[in-house]
Amino acid sequence: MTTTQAPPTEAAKARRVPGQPDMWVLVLVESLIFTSYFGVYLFYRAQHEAAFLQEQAHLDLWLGIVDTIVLLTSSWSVARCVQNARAGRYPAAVRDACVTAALGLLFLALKIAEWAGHITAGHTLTSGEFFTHYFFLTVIHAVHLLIGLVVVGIVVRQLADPRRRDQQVVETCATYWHTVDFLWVLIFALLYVAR
Amino acid sequence: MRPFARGENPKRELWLMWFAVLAFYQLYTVVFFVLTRTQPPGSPSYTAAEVPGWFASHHDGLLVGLALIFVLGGLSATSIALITYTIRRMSVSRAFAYSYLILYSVSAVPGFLFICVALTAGAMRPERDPRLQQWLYDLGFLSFSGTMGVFLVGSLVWMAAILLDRNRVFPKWFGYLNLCNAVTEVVVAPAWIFDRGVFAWNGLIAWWINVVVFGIYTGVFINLLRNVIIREDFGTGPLPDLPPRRARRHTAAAEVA
Amino acid sequence: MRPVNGERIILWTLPAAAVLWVAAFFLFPGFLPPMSPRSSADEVASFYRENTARVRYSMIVFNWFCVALIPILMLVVERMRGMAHRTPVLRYCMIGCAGAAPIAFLTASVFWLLAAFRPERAPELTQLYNDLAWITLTCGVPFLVAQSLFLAVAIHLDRQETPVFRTWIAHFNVAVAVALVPAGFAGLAHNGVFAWDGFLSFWVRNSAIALWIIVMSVVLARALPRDGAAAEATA
Amino acid sequence: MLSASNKRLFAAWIVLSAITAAYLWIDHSADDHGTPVASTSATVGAIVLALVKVRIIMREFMEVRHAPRLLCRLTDLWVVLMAAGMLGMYFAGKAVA
Repeated sequence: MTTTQAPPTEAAKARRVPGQPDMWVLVLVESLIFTSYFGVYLFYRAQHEAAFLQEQAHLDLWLGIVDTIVLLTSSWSVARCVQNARAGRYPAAVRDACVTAALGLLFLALKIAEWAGHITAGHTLTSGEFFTHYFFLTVIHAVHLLIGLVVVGIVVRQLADPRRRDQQVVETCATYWHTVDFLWVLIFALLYVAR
Repeated sequence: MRPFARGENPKRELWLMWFAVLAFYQLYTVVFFVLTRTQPPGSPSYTAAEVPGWFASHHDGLLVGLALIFVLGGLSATSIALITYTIRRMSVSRAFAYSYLILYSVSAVPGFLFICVALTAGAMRPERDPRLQQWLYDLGFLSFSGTMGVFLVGSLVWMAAILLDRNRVFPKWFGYLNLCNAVTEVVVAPAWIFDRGVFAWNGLIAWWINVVVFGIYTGVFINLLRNVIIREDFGTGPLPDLPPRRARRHTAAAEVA
Repeated sequence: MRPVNGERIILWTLPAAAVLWVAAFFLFPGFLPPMSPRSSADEVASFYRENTARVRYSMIVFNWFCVALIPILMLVVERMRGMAHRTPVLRYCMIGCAGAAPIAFLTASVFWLLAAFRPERAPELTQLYNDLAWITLTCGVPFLVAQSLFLAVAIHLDRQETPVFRTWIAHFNVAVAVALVPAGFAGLAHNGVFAWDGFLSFWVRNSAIALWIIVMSVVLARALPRDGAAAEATA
Repeated sequence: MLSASNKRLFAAWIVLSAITAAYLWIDHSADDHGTPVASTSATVGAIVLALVKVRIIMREFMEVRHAPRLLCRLTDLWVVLMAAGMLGMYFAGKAVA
């Protein structure tokens, strides 16, 4: 494990994979798996456009946009956390990681509220093909987000304790969080905007 | 451990296990994909009237194939044992190793013994009431596909062990691949809810995508287990690197000589 | 040397469990002679209506004690520690099988108890439970076969001056595994030696299991004092 | 240097949020006076915009910009693969329908 305490020079930064290179296997494999889910959704959507549109009309685009901005902001925050940690500004880095976790929780709360709204309105996992995909994709994403909260917890634990500080682990965890973020960006576009 | 008689390969037990693992997965593939044709699974949307037809067209294959599993299914213990051993070799608590051992041993009964019993019972009495045949059909496929928790938690246990390990027993990326496999177990859950479409037990998402991920995962870990056996030095510290191919062949020749 | 205290007690639970198994075997009305897979649904249903009590009590006993085999298997695993093996993988194999095999017995007893719980239900349903029970018990041999084979391999690889188990025990275990194999094919036949009431699938299989228990308990009993003495010697 | 990279992150965030807001416009222009209608261009546009965002997240937030060229190429290849997978399945579905 390498511990980078001092800010690296421009030259050293130029050729470095952030975090464990191994993490990129997860990023790439998960993106492919999700792409296959998206492909299945689009394949059936293209065949039953009217039915999908009718159910899709019950989604609130504004809520989706707020969700997306919340998650993008959390991603921004964790990216700053990585930079602060790299520069040795640990209190700031811990604060950024906590902001990330808080925004993640806010996203989750918004999602739960949204699910509850749909379910009370009678739109459930089994009520129609669009809502099946909607619940499937949002829930599986939420599972990733929950794992992400554990991961951000690891970042906080690492940064708060001087003996544990390990830049590579922080960067690896940040990479995971960004993956959760960009998967949501795709899910948002496909569920809320696609026509 | 006891001192060893000279001239014997200290890794013979590990190699024995590895070849048994290889044999078991071949057998599994042949039985479920070729002989019984239960993979890809039969359709969950069959009505009670259609199920007896499925049993009739699969009759001989089911009985012979499942009988092979009844006889040789216990070989599954070898992959569990070998993986448990590799976790024990890591710099983590043995609790991880023993958790893995018990999780997967327990999963054997609902994971593949139930489908064998249910489909054998169905194939044995084709004249049974079609509604009961459908009941057996559901029991078979849902117990087989729908045993999720042990594989979910099992993959997570393995993942945690690999990521915490400092003995480099498995590459870290395989730890992350375990997470991908664990998440696909979550995706099987809708198979308990839908009897048609992409989320049903034979659906694109709940079956095809999962089987591809699981197939890759299995292929990868069988290969990695082989590398671990080659690298094993029976110490307690980090495992050495995989020797280059040429050197490996050389030592193998020397061992034979 | 690991402590061996209490192992003798575990060993002595075996005859007690064996007595209960034998009692359950004779109390269950469907074993002597074994019920036929050729019986019609009505025959099966009337069997359970007439023998409700004996099915229930025998299977309750079996349900209690079918897992009593696990401690004995763990004794075998403990003896395997003394073998000249480089790795514990074969012990892990035994532990894996020991967890799964008795659960198959347990499942079978549950199906029998269910069959006898409401004997007045539709005969077809009773027959279904009966089929499931017989198939689970008869065909559910994969872990028994595997465990005999693992033990045989373990003994074979135990190359030291005073091996834990003698070579003939390995051969015996292979023979037991072979004797259990036909039972796995019971689904293929309604009559003849392979059917679940047939010579191979019922008599040979159950005799093999009984013989394995008897022989292994004698072998274990012989193996125990030697270890106890060794423990004292090193202490 | 650090404040420069901080500014860069902020700029990335602004761009990503702006693209997100642009979805409102897609949504508006695709609908026929409030009633949603199927629109291939809206769907393709949404997917392409999302992939642009994915690439920005990878380049800026995940610091692929500074990573070895192999990872840059690999992530770009992946964006293309995802685009091909999604659009391919979408048009395949259209063709079937």
